[in-house]
Amino acid sequence: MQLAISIEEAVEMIPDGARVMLSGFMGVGTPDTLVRALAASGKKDLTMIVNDAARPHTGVGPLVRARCVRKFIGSHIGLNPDVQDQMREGSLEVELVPQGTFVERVRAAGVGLGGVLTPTGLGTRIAEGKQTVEVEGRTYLLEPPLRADFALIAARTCDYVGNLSYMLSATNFNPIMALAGDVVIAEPEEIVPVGVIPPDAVKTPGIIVDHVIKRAS
Amino acid sequence: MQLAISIEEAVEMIPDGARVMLSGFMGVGTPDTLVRALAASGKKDLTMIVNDAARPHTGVGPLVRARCVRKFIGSHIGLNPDVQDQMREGSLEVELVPQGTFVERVRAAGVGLGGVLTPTGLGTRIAEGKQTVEVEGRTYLLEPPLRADFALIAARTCDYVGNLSYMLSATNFNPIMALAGDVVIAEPEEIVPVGVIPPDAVKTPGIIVDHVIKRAS
Amino acid sequence: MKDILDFTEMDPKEIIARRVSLEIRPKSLVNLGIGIPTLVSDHLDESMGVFFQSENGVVGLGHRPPEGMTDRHLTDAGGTTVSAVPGASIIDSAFSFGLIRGGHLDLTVLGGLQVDARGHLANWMIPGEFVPGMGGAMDLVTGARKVIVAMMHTAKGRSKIVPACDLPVTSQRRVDLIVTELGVMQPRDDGLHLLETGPGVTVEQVQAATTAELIVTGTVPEMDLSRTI
Amino acid sequence: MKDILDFTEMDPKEIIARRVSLEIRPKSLVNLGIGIPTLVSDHLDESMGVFFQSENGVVGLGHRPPEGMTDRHLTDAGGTTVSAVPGASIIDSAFSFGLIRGGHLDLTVLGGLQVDARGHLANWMIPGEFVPGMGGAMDLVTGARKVIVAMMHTAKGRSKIVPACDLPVTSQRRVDLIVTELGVMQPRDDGLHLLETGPGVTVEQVQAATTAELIVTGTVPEMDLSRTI
Repeated sequence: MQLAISIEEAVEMIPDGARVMLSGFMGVGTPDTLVRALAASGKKDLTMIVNDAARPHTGVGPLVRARCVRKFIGSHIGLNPDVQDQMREGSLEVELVPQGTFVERVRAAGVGLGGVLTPTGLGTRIAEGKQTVEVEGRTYLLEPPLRADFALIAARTCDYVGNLSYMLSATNFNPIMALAGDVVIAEPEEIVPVGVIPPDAVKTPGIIVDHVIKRAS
Repeated sequence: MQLAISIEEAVEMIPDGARVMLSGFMGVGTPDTLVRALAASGKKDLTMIVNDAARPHTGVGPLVRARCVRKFIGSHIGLNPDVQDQMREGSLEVELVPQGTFVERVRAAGVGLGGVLTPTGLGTRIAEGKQTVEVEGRTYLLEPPLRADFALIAARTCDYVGNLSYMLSATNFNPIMALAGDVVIAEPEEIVPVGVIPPDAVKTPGIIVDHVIKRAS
Repeated sequence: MKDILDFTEMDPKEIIARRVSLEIRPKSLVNLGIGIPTLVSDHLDESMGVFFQSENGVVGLGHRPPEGMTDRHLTDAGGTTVSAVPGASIIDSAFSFGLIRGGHLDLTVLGGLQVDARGHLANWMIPGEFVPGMGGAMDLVTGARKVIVAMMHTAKGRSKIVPACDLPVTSQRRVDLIVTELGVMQPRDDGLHLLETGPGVTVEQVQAATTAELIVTGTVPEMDLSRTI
Repeated sequence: MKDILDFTEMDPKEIIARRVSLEIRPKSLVNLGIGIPTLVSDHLDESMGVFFQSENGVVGLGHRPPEGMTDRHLTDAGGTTVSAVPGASIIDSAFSFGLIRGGHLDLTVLGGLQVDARGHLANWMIPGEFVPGMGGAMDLVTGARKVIVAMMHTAKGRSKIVPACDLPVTSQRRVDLIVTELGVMQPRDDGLHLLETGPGVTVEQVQAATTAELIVTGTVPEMDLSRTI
């Protein structure tokens, strides 16, 4: 299929019940157009793998408000009352993961590692029921890889072969999530000819990007 | 201590018997001046953690030829006859690690993870005697972190606060090893004022670089 | 740096922030949590060469940009638009938590819901009431070289420094220092030591406001907030 | 692409490289080992949009730079100075092996010391003789979506395709295809199938040069090296 697709084609591609990874930190570095289009389309039962619940109108917020999300996997939900409400009423399942563990679990899935051995969370409630592994006399929590059917990411710049670069703190989870979705769809702010992003400035090689949201013509 | 130090000060800092991580791939991206100065100083019993043995006059080669190295930990030694000779005569111990496992072990040490769970090496000679861990029905080899007393790295550009950028395939292990040495010493090709390397182009934040080899005045 | 004469008149949050700022070493890498911890950077001189990191990947956070110059691509971990200092760098989230968990972060200053006499911090959920989530806090408390809890001593009249946390803890790691407007406390093997009192506050007043038992050795000095760093 | 008429006169290594090149899909990510595998890219048209990756972090390796333009900062995994194609990108070693182990690499073509009837490859050491080390080979064989072994059928008159490797294997993963100048073989559950013979070579000649037992089903076609990709 084409590298450049329309927002409608992207929305079409994602079925109800899909596991969807979404980049961004408090909505910064999130593919907002894709999120809004998905929310408007009335998708159901999505599992959203995203660092934080942002606020009702940023980040994953619009998808939560439109009740598209059945399960949320991330590290922070404190600033989105919709999530607190839907969690209390039982319509939204929330799995909280420490942020450093979250990003390493995504990375492990993306780079073919079997899991994450981290000291974070040991001796806390989130360690309950989880396997621990001892290495050289120290104990670590074993956390499994976190993979998704789709990774929806946001880039500052994209070139004609899909190479991506990011800008400032909008970088965050984007380069990592780009590795961990079976289908990777990027929403860039601008699309430029090959060579405009120098090889050393490419943060995500285009070869791992499946689709890029095309410009409105 | 000062960020900018002389090559003599750097050599002085590294004792006999130290565990030293050295960047580069077949000698590309290796801090060559540091290596030559260390070799000339007659250090003894170093453990060198370096991807490959390069050739006799590149990469870690000069240190091997000067018989400074007691143990080599890396993935490839096929193009350095000195290593083959010293290994046969028993004066050089060699621990071979698959390259992907090698870099993840270095990274694990640098980012505070307890080890690496990898499918690589399972069912081969290098898995002998090693622990395996099962995650979600799949078996992985558990490989411990790889840390060093010193990480000697090479950068293309360094600014006044130690921010580093690299160039093309001379990047390789540099950004990872910069995280995994108790003392990190960088040999840059050029030193520029703060701001010349834009924030998005910095590959190693200066805050984790202990020393930079100063220019000859 | 702010120039203040009568510290007993100072805003309690500013007392905390100023006292914490004295713990920061030149050229160190520091992560400040949201709330009171964020105020700490106001008390530091830029010549110290301290770099502030935020979980979202900025090394070298700066204050607010000039009027009209904010850009949503650059925020701190609270989502507030910020600037970057000269020499700042950007790292992705995996690298950012690599710094935190890997021992590269010299200091983190975090708020808390409770801290107990063993030095355990609770700051990520109130079961049955409100679950904000841990965000980066579990990694920060577990991985930073030094952890300071900076918070008001009480909430709704109740001590936040308790014998043992009844809220879920953030880490099994003992925090290094607790700074409130009433005092500076340090959890050690034998219990919670009161090292300093707040401006105009007596040892008895601190103990009266604290349900955890405080260990007092000799004369407890008052915080020296006039000290410059 | 080279234009050749009589393939029986072709250099054996070029036969192998050309046959392997027919396995490469447009727009795929491919890693070529040193030696014969490196020759494969000569047989591909740039319009296919294939990206060649090398372990040292280049995605988009190109051929030799113009005379006088080589730079030691840009080499392939063999340490040879190369160029980069338009659209190339640079990644660090952790990212590079992340691509390899994480299933992002569509194909790797590797040389071998031995391959056996189960499809196990041995290519990293000859105990007691020579220990080059595995470099990236163990990760490549374990992680690539498709693994092709490209090598001469025999070495010093002895079959390199054996019933069971006596050299230490590189991975427990079964390789997908074996291409030599004498034929194309595929290890399957029931054994090693001979799928094609080399130019001017008979099935009997292949079996005679092979210590592993070859399974032959029906008529075995000759490699179609005139095919363009």
